[in-house]
Parts: sequence; structure tokens; C-alpha cells
Amino acid sequence: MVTMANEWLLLSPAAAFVLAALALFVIDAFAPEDADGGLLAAVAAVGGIAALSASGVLLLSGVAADGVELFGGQLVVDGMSLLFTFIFGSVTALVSVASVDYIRELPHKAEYYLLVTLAATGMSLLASANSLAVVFVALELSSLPSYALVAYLKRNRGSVEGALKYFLVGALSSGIMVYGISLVYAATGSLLLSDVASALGGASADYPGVLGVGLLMIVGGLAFKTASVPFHFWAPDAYEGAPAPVAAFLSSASKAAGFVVAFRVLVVGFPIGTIAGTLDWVLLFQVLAVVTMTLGNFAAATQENVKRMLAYSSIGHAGYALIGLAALTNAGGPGAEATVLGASMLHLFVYGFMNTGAFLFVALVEHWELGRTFEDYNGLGREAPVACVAMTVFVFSLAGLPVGGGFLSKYFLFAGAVGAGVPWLALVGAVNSALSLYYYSRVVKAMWIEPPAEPLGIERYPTALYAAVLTAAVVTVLLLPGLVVFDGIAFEAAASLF
Amino acid sequence: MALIYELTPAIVFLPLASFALALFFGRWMPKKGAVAGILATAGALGLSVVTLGWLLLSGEVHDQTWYTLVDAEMGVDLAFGILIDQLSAAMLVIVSLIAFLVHVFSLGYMNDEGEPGLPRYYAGLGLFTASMLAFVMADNLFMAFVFFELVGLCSYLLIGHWFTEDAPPSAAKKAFLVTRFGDYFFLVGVVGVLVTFGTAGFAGSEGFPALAESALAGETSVNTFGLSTEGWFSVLGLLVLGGVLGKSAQFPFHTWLPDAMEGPTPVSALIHAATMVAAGVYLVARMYGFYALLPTVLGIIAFVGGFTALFAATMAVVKNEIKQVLAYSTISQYGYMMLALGAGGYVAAFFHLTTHAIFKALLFLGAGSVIIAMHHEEDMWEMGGLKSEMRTTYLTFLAGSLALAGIFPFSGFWSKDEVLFETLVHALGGSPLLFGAYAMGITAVFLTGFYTIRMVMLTFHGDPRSETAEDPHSVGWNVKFPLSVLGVLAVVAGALNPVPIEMLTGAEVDFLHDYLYATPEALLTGAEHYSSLSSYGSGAIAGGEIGTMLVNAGLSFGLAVAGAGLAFGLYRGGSPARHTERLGRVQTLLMHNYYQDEYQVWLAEGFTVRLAAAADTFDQGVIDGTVNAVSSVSRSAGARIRQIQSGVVTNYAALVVLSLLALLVVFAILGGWF
Amino acid sequence: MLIEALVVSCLLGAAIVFFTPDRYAPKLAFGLSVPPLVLSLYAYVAFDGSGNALLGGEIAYETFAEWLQLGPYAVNYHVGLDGISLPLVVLSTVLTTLSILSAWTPIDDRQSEFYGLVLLLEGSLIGVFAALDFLLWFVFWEAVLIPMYLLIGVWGGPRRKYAAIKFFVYTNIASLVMFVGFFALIFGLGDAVSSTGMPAIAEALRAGQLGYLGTPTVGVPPDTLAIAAFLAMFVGFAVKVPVVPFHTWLPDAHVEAPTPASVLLAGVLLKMGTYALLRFNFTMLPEQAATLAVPIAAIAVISIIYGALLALAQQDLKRVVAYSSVSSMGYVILGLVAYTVYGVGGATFQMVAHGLISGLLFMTVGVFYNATHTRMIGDMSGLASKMPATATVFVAGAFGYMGLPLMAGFMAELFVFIGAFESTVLPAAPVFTAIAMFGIVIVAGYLLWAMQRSLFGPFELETDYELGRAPVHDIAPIVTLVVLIVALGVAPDLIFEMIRDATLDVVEFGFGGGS
Amino acid sequence: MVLETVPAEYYLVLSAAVFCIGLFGILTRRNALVFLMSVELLLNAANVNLVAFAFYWGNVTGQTFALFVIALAAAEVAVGIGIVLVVHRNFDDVDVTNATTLKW
Repeated sequence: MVTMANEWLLLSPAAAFVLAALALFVIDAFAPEDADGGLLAAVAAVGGIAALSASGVLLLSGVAADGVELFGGQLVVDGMSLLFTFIFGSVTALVSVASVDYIRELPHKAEYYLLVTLAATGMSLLASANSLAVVFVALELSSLPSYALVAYLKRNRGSVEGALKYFLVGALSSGIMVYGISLVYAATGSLLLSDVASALGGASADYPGVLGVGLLMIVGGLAFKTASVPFHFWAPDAYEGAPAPVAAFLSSASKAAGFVVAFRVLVVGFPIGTIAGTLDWVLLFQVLAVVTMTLGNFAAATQENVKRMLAYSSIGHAGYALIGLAALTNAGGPGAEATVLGASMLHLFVYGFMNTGAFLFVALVEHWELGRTFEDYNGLGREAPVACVAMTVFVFSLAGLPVGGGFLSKYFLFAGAVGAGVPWLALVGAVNSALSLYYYSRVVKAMWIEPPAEPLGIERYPTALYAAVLTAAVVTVLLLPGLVVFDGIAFEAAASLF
Repeated sequence: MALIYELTPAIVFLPLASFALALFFGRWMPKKGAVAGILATAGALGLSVVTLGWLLLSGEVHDQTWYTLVDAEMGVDLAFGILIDQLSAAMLVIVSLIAFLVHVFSLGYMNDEGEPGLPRYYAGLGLFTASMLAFVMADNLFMAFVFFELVGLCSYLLIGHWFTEDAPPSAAKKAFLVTRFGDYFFLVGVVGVLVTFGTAGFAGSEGFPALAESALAGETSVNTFGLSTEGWFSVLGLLVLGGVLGKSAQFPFHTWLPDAMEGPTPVSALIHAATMVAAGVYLVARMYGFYALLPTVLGIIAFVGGFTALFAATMAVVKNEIKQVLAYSTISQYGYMMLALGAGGYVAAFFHLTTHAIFKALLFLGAGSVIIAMHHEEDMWEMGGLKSEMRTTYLTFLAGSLALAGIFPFSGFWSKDEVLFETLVHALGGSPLLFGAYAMGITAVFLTGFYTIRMVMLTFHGDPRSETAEDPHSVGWNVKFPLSVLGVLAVVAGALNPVPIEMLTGAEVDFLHDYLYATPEALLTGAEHYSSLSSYGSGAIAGGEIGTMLVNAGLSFGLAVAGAGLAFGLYRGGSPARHTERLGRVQTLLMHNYYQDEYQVWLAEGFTVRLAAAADTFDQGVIDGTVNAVSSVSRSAGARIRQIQSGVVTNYAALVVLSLLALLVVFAILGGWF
Repeated sequence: MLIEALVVSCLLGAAIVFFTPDRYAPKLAFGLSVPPLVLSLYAYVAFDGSGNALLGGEIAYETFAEWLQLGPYAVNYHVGLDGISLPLVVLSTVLTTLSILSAWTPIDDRQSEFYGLVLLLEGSLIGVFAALDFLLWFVFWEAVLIPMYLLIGVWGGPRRKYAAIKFFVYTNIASLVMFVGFFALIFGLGDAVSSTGMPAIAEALRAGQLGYLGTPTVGVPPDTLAIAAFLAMFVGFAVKVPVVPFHTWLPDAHVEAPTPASVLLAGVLLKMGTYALLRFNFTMLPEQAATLAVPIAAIAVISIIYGALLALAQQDLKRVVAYSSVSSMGYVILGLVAYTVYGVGGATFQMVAHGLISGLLFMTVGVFYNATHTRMIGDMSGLASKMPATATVFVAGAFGYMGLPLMAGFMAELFVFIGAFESTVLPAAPVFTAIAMFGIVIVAGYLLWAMQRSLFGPFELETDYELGRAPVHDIAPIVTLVVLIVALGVAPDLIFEMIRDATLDVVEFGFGGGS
Repeated sequence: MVLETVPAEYYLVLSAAVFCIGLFGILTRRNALVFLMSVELLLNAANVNLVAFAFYWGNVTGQTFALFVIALAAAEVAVGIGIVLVVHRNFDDVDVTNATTLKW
């Protein structure tokens, strides 16, 4: 029996974000023009750290091992939600710290950090959302601040244009999604995932069309959040235009949020066993996964702009993560579904650090105003060796080389796909991964192999940015041996969904 | 076990030590390592003589594994062992004797002439000697192959001694490649023998010849890889024979030998007389117990031998360089030995091997002395009239030439006569095929006589045909001493086994015959055992064995004298004419060695190199092309795909909606909605 | 803990060297490469293992610790050595130390980074040979790529970027294919194994416990699965070895790589492929190997002959050696597929022998290059008169490559030939063997030809550089290699005994493993 | 009441029609504000369903959720207008097809 007290205890990670947001309101109200925003960043970072430590404690304490439903089942706190809240917390902390140097000269710092924390709040709610209504509300809560964040450099055409595209595609997608939700409601008469699941049997018999269209549209909305093809179009432009820390935030945390809700909605709300006859969403996700990873990686292969390359690569990684859903056929052996789904969670977990780090490194280079193309990175390794070692760790880990946790998580994913009886999916992933090695190594080549065109003239080394980048790098490396801390959690969390 | 057999390894290790010394410290050693080499080979000679003496006195043979590389617990074992029986003991003496004399001679040929790279030279000689001695005392085929190869390496190093010129390295490469080609078959044979019999031992009931014998007799069975037992053994025999033909420069692998004349003359002497070329024939003799089981292979050996003897002799007729003549004579003489072995004349073959070793070494050293005198001019047409200037050289050289020509009573006559006699007898004994081989051999006798005497006449007789010939460079003791030793031996060596005399007088003078028959039966490597294996019968003409002998002896002697006489007649007088030019086309053909080199060079460069070039093009174009194509295709695919991102947001919206519709339609059909 | 000490000492050394000024890096790196060398030699001397590590033998220096959980399978930290892996570990340490020495002359830029990467590479290589858990092994296997990529890319020749990325991506995609294939096997075993430990998997597979991948209704049946996995793994490793037609990355990589990198690439990295073939394909799936014996042997023979022909066609000395490596690796494949003690053992012996000999040749070519700044056979001739010592060792190495008796290469090839000839698994074994053996003639052909044109004859040099005698630290490693090669040629049982001991169980499988 | 006589399918058709109009507007109009309005149509199409089927199923879930959707629509427009303003400031127009500096 869950008492009131532990209910709030279980919500403490989300609460941490909310409190941080409120604190930022207050600070902004009393000290409107905080000069360098150090305090604001500190508050936001503390909020993130509090959230991640809270969720970490809850994870290890195991109180929520088999899921605790709150508010009449509207929210559920379980291993998966806590694991992802952990990701959101760490990404928020990293981004907030990094932003200190990035937006030092810019106005409206309070709003910036406020939006970040609010978006994080929405994400942590998404992780726990157990009803389509909450899903939609939390989705919007995390999306709307993101639109504004992308537009933060409001005198920069790229930033504004990115925001516009992000917003318009986002609005369209949310429209599609909510309409889908309404159709599912029409078919099942409920928005609560568990009730939806139990009503599926009858609904798919009576209104297969309504149900199918509805689910397909919901999947569309989720695909937007996870930047999966065909709802990915906003991603490259928004990531390239947005301030680099924001891009890091979106490509890591926001994407993860999309996946966590997708996992829950589909696995809990629409168990493939009962709905396969109406809409075989496993097949649907197989299509999406293949198209997404292929398009992402191939488009990334020929980019001139590092930031845009990372944007496309994050689409590719969305494709990998989709394997988690695409492999949920019953063709696998016992526990195969849990394995591959857990592997997908692990990958998103590691991805949170390595991808954030990579974008933050881009932020660092933008901070130095060296430019964004590969050529601009030439010879950087001699000017800023430490940061470049960190970046090397990020890209190689993204490429699946054993310098960081990305290696293990990616290969866990492929292994899981094989185990789930879809080895061909793993092979597609493998080919894509090899291609990704090509364009990731272009960064390394630029930094270490190519000589600089002219002296880069880097004089100042921003402390906060460095701190964030190095933290991300260290965590990424430690996650290679240290994945042992989280792998059990992930697989159990996945198993508890079925 | 006798003390001497404890010491036999030293026969190998002494020259080996001189190799190491000369290689690393030669620069600071007396005579740049020559002394060490001489002492080492002298020691080896001494030990070999003692070994031989002990063998003669006690009759005790020796066959023991000395060092195991890979022990047998999990398969065939690879080991070095020492087999001292009558054959190897005698061969040891020959090899170490020639090696010793060559070392001494080198003092005059290399040191006194101030040649470069002497330490390298003496190191090479040392290793050469060591390898050959080890090969001789090998007790199994594996060890034999190992040192067979090392002999090849040394010949490469020594032939290419003057590597800063163009010709020697090329000749060295050719020598190694051609013999390597033969050794390829040899190696396949060795592996085959190892796998078939599980051992490569030569001697004893555990040796592979014995096993093969019992297998043929059907007493035991071995894996013959689907062939008949005799068929498979014949294959093995022929494979090993490939190595023999290569090293012993038998047709068609003979082409490397004349080129090998690019090496220093003492090296030629060593190669031709006692080491490399002898190795091939010795190997056949060594594993004669195996070949004797295979009549087909024996026939092939005999034919190849006979043919080579004639074939090489014809080419020797027209050569102008003194060493070229000698080179072709070597090929021809080893042809005789092969003929003898193939025709079942085991003793005769070894007899000829012995005498030939002596007189061929003598001839080369003599030629060397002439070359010193002529300031390294080798064309006989630039010589002439040297006999007055260089007495010792002339006399010894003459002795050697007469031996080579097979003139009674010089050593060569006895051995060659016995070879032909054995062939004839066995041919008469129901192996008519041997008549062909015999015919070729007997014809070659005439040619041998001719070219030998032609060489002597052109070199030493007549008037000097050049300034250097008028005032030749004088040679020292270190040249004359070896010549004298060999000269004497060349005259008397025939006494080792004068079979005709025994037949006529009945005196027990066929010492070598008895000696080789004295090998203990246990080893199964004695001539007696071989004769028991031999499938050849014996026949006779002109009233019995003696008659046959007389006919054959008369024939060979007559032909030899005829050839010699013809040469003497043609090249007599002050300034003889170039008579061979009268041969016209034939001469050009002979001069070009029947275009043997041409087709082999074409095989190597014209064919193989072109094939390699084609393969390279294929590799770069097709295989690597595919690899690069894949990468460029995927990159251009990427460049295409990114075009979807047009940058116009309404297009994005349109694409989103359209793809959603597409999915809708597809899954509507799959899901059977509506 | 000895293996941990080995790896850690390498990584620690790498870290230290990274942060030392270029000035001191070379000597320091050499010094830091000695402890691993000594440790590995101690491991060799004190070796007390027996049998095959994957097939229930006594594993030496074994360490086991629990690590990850991949769904139903435990991923453990499990390392140890047996008679097959120990010689390769020693080979790695020896070659690393020598190649560091050989790098003193050619590497004159960013030394600390260079030597750091070399030590990093050494650590990963040791890990590859020591790991006994698949995923742990795979970590090291992939880790090797990074330092080698940078070594080629940063310090390589004119086309270094192309060569580096080609090597990087080509071998990476190969490992990915292999990975998928192998995990198909693991999941096919289902509950028969509870971890990704290689010994458990090997035992289970040889015990024929392979089941359906997935469910019997929609899954892949065991036979198909086994063959498919075998092929996937074979292709994956074949790229690394490399065997024709997956070899084209090798010449590019070798030509562009700096000498020390070439030494390690040819000396050890190629052996990773053959080692993996032996450990995975031929140890775990003997039946499939027997089924595919003929095509595999055909590939081996083609690699031998075709590779040798290609070497014959090259002008660049490094390309010559590179292609001849392809040829030599063919012998290894032939020996493996023979499934006899001499065949598999000989293959392993050939890995070591070729490691030493190819290292020797690359180093010698490097010394010539340092002096002449060209590797084109056409550009030079008569070098022997100017650089006698170097020429001598080059000749020695060349004859070693040609399989001159009493040198390691000959023994290796002889073992392989005997093993292949007597093979009962491979149909028409003698024919395959005989064709393969013709390689020894071609190899003699191109090496003698190359030597004749470059070393001998009158001295000429297109590039105008002053030729002096090579410094001692260039010659010393080469001489060391010559000594080792002769030692192994005269006393092969130095390592062949433990190799055979570890090989016995591999070949003992239904088809009696020959003699 | 009148609702009993109207079958649920009609509401579906109605909402679908509204939804399609919205989509049509999004695909054809280049003016950002019209784009926003079209999005409103999409959301309201959903609302129609929600309210109608709340009645159909006899629970208030749909109606409640409809209120949420309306609120969120307002918030969305607020953010949207803001973005449109900065777009206008940077590109001197509210034509969404003008901003094409980021592509490929």
C-alpha cells in the first residue's frame, strides 16, 4: 500500500524540476538582470542533479521495481520512468552548466533556464505518463518550451528559422497525434493505457479502422518527438539553427522522452498480441527503423557542417533505438523482447551522455567562433587537446568503438535484435553503423590528422563548458565498464512492461 | 660405439665454425678467414679419413639420431641423424678433400689477386662445405632436404660473389630459381614420403625403403591416396627425382650450370666436383633402396642420364670459353652417373662420381690457374702456347683431360667404361630399352674425347694468340699444390675398381666393388642388398661376360681415341682455324644451347611476369574497384538522400502527410480495415 | 593477475608517454615497453597450462570476474592463456618493443602521441589473445582499430587518409557481420549456455546443442543457422586476415603506414584474424568447417598463388611484402582446414613465424627507405655495396620468407604441408597441398628478382641522398628478429610443443585428426 | 434529445472533414498565421471526436480531455505567434517558405 508520503517521494524527481523552475521564477522576479547568469545556471543544474540523484536513489532502493500507479493510474513510476528521468536530469545539468559560457553575453538568461527546466519537467512526466491524456499534455509541456528555446537567439536567422520549422512540424504532428488519440478514445472509450489495452479485443473487432488510424496517428506524433522518419524533417534544421546547448538538450533528452513514452504507450497500451490483427505496429516500426537509420546515416555521410552531421547522426541513432520496438516479434526465444527493449533503453541512456557531449563540444567551438564545417576543425587537436580527446571519445563511442559505453549499448541492441529473431534488422544496423564510422572519423581526421589552415588563435578556455564536456566524456568512458550498474535495471524495467 | 662416431658431427661443425668466424671476424683474421677455412677443412678431411679407416678396419657402421626438432609423440618426427656407412664415409672423404684443396687454391685465386669481400667468400665456402658434409651424412630424407636447400643457398651466395657487376647476381638468381623449381617437387616428395611412411629414414628395417619394400610385397599396407602401391611409390620417386635433376643439372634443368660460371673459379670447382651437382646423384645413390624397387623410375633415370650425357656433350663441342666447355662436360658426365644408376650400375655410378670429382676439380683448378695467368681472360682463342710457360698446370690439366676423355689408363676410362658396361649388360639382360640409353652414352664418348682435346689444344698448344698469352702471370705454390695432388689422383684413381683387369686376370682388384658390398645387411643400404632388389637381368654377347666387356671397352676406348685424334688433327699447328664454324646452322643451334634458356626465360619473364601484371590489373581494377565503388556509391547515395531536406517547411509538411497517408493505405490493406 | 599486469602496464605506459615531451618520448617508450616484454617472457617460462583453453584444458594465468548481464546471458571478465595464445602474446610484446626501436629514426613528429598509441595498441592486442569471454574479446578486438587508424592516418605516406579510412571501415564492417553471426549462434544455443564465455559456447556447440534461432515455428533451423553463422564469421575474419578477395585494404594500408605500424600490422594484426578463425570457426564449428573444407581450401590456395603473383608484379618493396603476406596467410588457412595436429599447429606456428619474418622485412625496407627515401625497386640498385649490414639481414629475411630450412618460415610451411597432405577432412588433400606448395617457387622468384634489382648490380639511386651505414638502433631489432627466426627454425619445439598440446582437442572430432 | 438520433459515425465524418480542411490549409497556405489557424482546425477536429464519444461511451474522460486540448491550443498559439513575430523580424515576412537558409 503506497501512502501519500511515498507517492510524493516517488514524484520527487519531477518535483525537483518543478521546484527549480519555481526558484528561477522567484530569482528572476527579484534580480531581473543577473549579470552572468551563474546563479540561474546553478539553480537549473542543481535541479537536474537533484532529479537524477533522486531517481538514482529510487532506482537502487528498488521501491518502484514493479511499478507504482499514482493519481488513479494517470501516472506510473517504475524502473523505466526513473531510468529516463535519470537521463533527463543529467542532460539538464550538463546543458545548464555548459550554457553559462554560451549565453554569457545574451539577455533573458532566466527565461532560458526556466524553459529548460520546464521542458525537463514535461519530459519527466512523459516518462511516467500512463494515460493518453497525460501523454499529450506532457508532450506539449516539453515541446512548447523547446520551440522557444530553439528561437532563443532571436536575432540569428538560423535560430529563428529552425524554431519556425520545428514549431510548424511540431504543431502539425501534435494535431495528428491528438486526433489519433481521439480516434482511439472513440474506439475504446478510454484514455488510460491499461483500460485501452483491455478494451482492444472488442474494439479491434468492432472498429478496426478507427482504432488502426488512431494508433497510426499516435505513432506519428511519437515519431515526431523521437525525430524518426517521416516526422524527422524538423530535426536537422532545428538542431543546426538552435543554440548548440539547446540542440544537445533536444537531441538527447527530448528524443529519449519520445522513446520512453513510445515504449510505454505501445507495449502497455497496445500489446502486439491483441492488436497485431488490426495494426501490426511491430512491422510498422521495422519499416520506420530501417528507413530512419538508413536515411539518417546516409544523409550524415556527406555533410560539410559538423553540427548538421550530428543532427543527422542523431536521426540515425533514433533508428537504432527503434529496433527496441521493431524487434518485439514473438519470434524470439523467452525473454528476448525484454532483452532487446532493455538494450534500446540502455542505448538511449548512454546516448544521453555521448551525444550531449558531442553537441556541447560543438558549442565550445562555436564559442571560439571557429566555424561549423569540418575544415574549420582542422588541427584543433593541437590547440585544445583535452577537449578534442573528449570529442574523439564521443564520436567513436557514437560510432560504436570501445572507447565508451556506446560500444556496449549498440552491440547489446544488435545482439538483442538477433535474439528476438530479426537478425536481418541487426545486419541493417551493422551496415549503417559501419557507414557511421566513416563520417564520425571525419571529425577525428579533421581534429588530429589535418593541419590547420591558419593559426586558430584560441586564447580563452571557458571553464563551465570544459567542465560539462569533460564530465560527459568521463561518464561516457566510465560507462564502458560501469554499464554493469545500469544493465540489470534496464532489463528488469523492460521485463516489467510485458 | 666407437669414439670416432662421437666425433663425426665435428666433420660438419668445423667448417661451420669457420663460416661463423669468417663472417663475423673475417675482416681481422689472417688471410681474411682463409686460414680458418683451410684448418677447418683439413680437420674435417682428417676426421673423415679416420672415419673411413675405422670403417674399413672394423666394418662398424653408424646410424643414430643426433638431434630432434619435433618429436614423434603426435605425428611424424623430424630429426637430424648421422648415417655413416660405406657410401657416406667415402663421400665424406671426397667432399672434404676437394673442399680442402679448393680452400688452399683460393689463397692463390682470391687473396693473391686482391679480390673484394674475402670474409664473405670464405664464410660462403665454409657454409657450403658444412652443408654438403651434413647432407652426405644425413640419415633421413628430411635432413637431406634441409641441407640440400642450404647447399642451394650457398651456391647462390658464392655464384653471386661479385654482386656489384650485373651478370653474377643474375646467374646466382637463375641457379637458385631453377634448382628451387626442382626442389619444389623434391619437397612435395619429402612430405609425401613422411606422410606415407611416417618416417623418412634411409637405413634399416625402419627406413622408408624397407617399408616400401614390404608394402610392395603386400606384407604391410600404407596410405597410397587412391593409387596403386607401385604407382604411388613411383610418383614419390619421380617427385624426389625432380630435386635431383635440378641440382645435378640434368635435362631440362641443366640451364643454370653454365651461367654459374660467373662465380669465382674455385667455387665452380667445388660446385661441379664435390658439392652441389654431386648432391643430386648422391641422393639417388643414398635412397637407391627405394628406386631399385621401381623399374619404371629407373628406366626414366637411365634415359634422362643418357640423353643429358649426349646432349650436353654436343654443346660443349662449340664453346669458346674454357670454363663453358668444362661446365657442359660436367653436365654430360653427371648424365653418365644417372645413366649408371638408372641402369642398375650402383657401384659404377659411385665409381664415376669419385673419379669425376677428382678430375673435374683438377680441370677447374687448372682452368683457374690458366685464368690467373691470362688475367681473367677466359676465351680460349685468346690463349695458346701456354704449355711452355706453365709446366705444372699443363701436365696436370692434361692428366685431367685424358681422364675426362676416357683415355686408357687414366681414371676416367675405368669408371666410364664400367658405367657403359653395366648398361650394356643389363640391356642385353632383357631390358632392350636400355640400348637407347647405351647408344647415347657411347656416342657421347666420342664427343667427349673431341671437345676435351680441342680445349687442351687451344689452351696450351700452338702459338700464343694474345699478349697476355705470350707473357702469362705466374702462379704460386698454393695453386700448384692442389693441382699436383689432384693430378696424381686423376692418373691413379682408376685403380680403385679396375673391373676389366679382374675379369681378365682374375685378381681381386675391384676394391670399390667389395667395399660397397661390405655394408652390413642390417642397414639395407649396401650394394649387395640393392643387387638383390634389382629387377634387371644380365646378358652377354661375344661369348660371355669377358667378351662383352672387351667389346664395350674397345668400343668406348676406340671412340674416345677417335674423338681425341680428330680434335688433335684439326687444332694442331701454330694457329688453328675455327673449324666448328663449318657446322653452320648446327653451330648456331649449339651455341644457343638448343634455345633451352630462351624458352625457360620466356616461361619466367615472358609468361609468369605478364600473368602477374594481368593479375595486378585485375586486382586493382575489379576487386579493389568494387570496394571503392561501394564506398563512392554509398556516398553519392547520401548526397542524393539529403536533397529531400529541401529547406521549405511546407514541403516538409506535405511529405509528412503523404508518407503518413502511404502508411495508412498499406496498413489498412494489411489490417483489413473498412 | 599476470595478464592484468601485462595489459595495465601497456596502458599505463601509453598514458605516461602521452604526457611526456616529444624529446624524451622515444627512449621512454622503449623503456616502458620492456616491462610487458619481461612479463610475457616470464609468462612463457612459467607457463603451466595444458590443453586448449576453450575445450576444457588447464588455462594458465586465468582470471574470472562477473561483469555485465545481457538479457539472459552473463557477460563476464574472463581471461587466460593456453598454448595457442601465449606464443602470440609473446610475439606481440616482442614486436612492439622492436618496432618502437625501429621508429626512432623515421618518426620525427608528434613522438609522444605516436609511442603512446603504439603502447595502447600493444595492450589491446594482448587483450585480444587473452580474452576468453566473447564480448570482452570483442572489446579488445575493436579497440585495436583506433590506434592503428591514427598511426596510419597521422604518420602515414601521401595517401594516408584514404588508406586509413579504408582499413578502418572495411575491417569494422567485417567485425559487425561477424558479431551478428556469432550472436545468432549464442541465441541459437538458448539455455544450453548461460554466459557469453567462449569455453562454454565452444563446448556446447561441439556437443551439438545448437537449437533453433527463435522459435521452431518461425525461427532458423540449427543446420542453416550453423552454416550461416560460420560463413558470417568466416567472412568477418577473412577480411582481417586477409584472404582473397577481401585483401585490397592491406597493400594500401601497408604502403602508407609508417614502418613501425607496418611491422605491427603485418606482424600481429593479421594474426588476429587467423587466431579468431582458429578459436571460433574451426574450434567451435568443426562440422561446418568440414562441410566447407573444399571451398575454404580453394580460397587458401588462391590466396597463396594469387597473392604471390601480385607480389611479383609490384615495384614498391613494401607492396611486395604486403602481398606476400596475403600469400603467407593462405598457408595458415590451409593448415587450419586440414584438421590435423600438424596442420592446425603448423598454422599457429606460421602465425608466429610470419609475424617475425614479415616484421623483419618491413623493418629492413624501412631502413633502406630512411636512407634512400624511396621504396621503388626501379629507383635503386647496388645498395648492398653501400649498406652491407642492412643488405645482409634483408637477404637473410628474404630467404627466411622463401622458407629456407633452419629458419622459422620453413618449419611452419613444412608443418602446414605435412598436416594438409595427410588431412582426412579435406578431399584430394595432396592435390591442394601440392598446388599450394608451388607458392614457394613464386615467392623465391619475386624476392630474388627484387633483391637482384635493388641490392645488387652497380650502385645507382634516383633520389639523391647520402647513403651512410644505418644507425645501431635501426639494425639491432632486425638482427634480433633474425636470431629469433633461426632459433625457431632450429628448435621449433620451443613453442610448437605447447601449440600442439593445445591443438590436439581441436582436431579430435569424429574425423580422426590425421597422424 | 437530438443526440440520440444522430449516429456516432456522423461525428466521425464531421471531425474527419474538419481535419482534412485543416490539413489542406497546412499544405496549401504559405502564410504562417493561416498555418496556425489550420492547426487549430486539426485540434478541434479531435475535440469533436472527444466530446461526441464521451457522450457515446457515457464517461466524461473525453470532455475533460477536450478542455485540456483547448487550453494547450491556446498555449501553442501563444508560442507560435511569438515565433512568427521573430520570423517577421528576421525575414521581413510571415511567408513560411521564405526561410530556407537551412537545408540538405
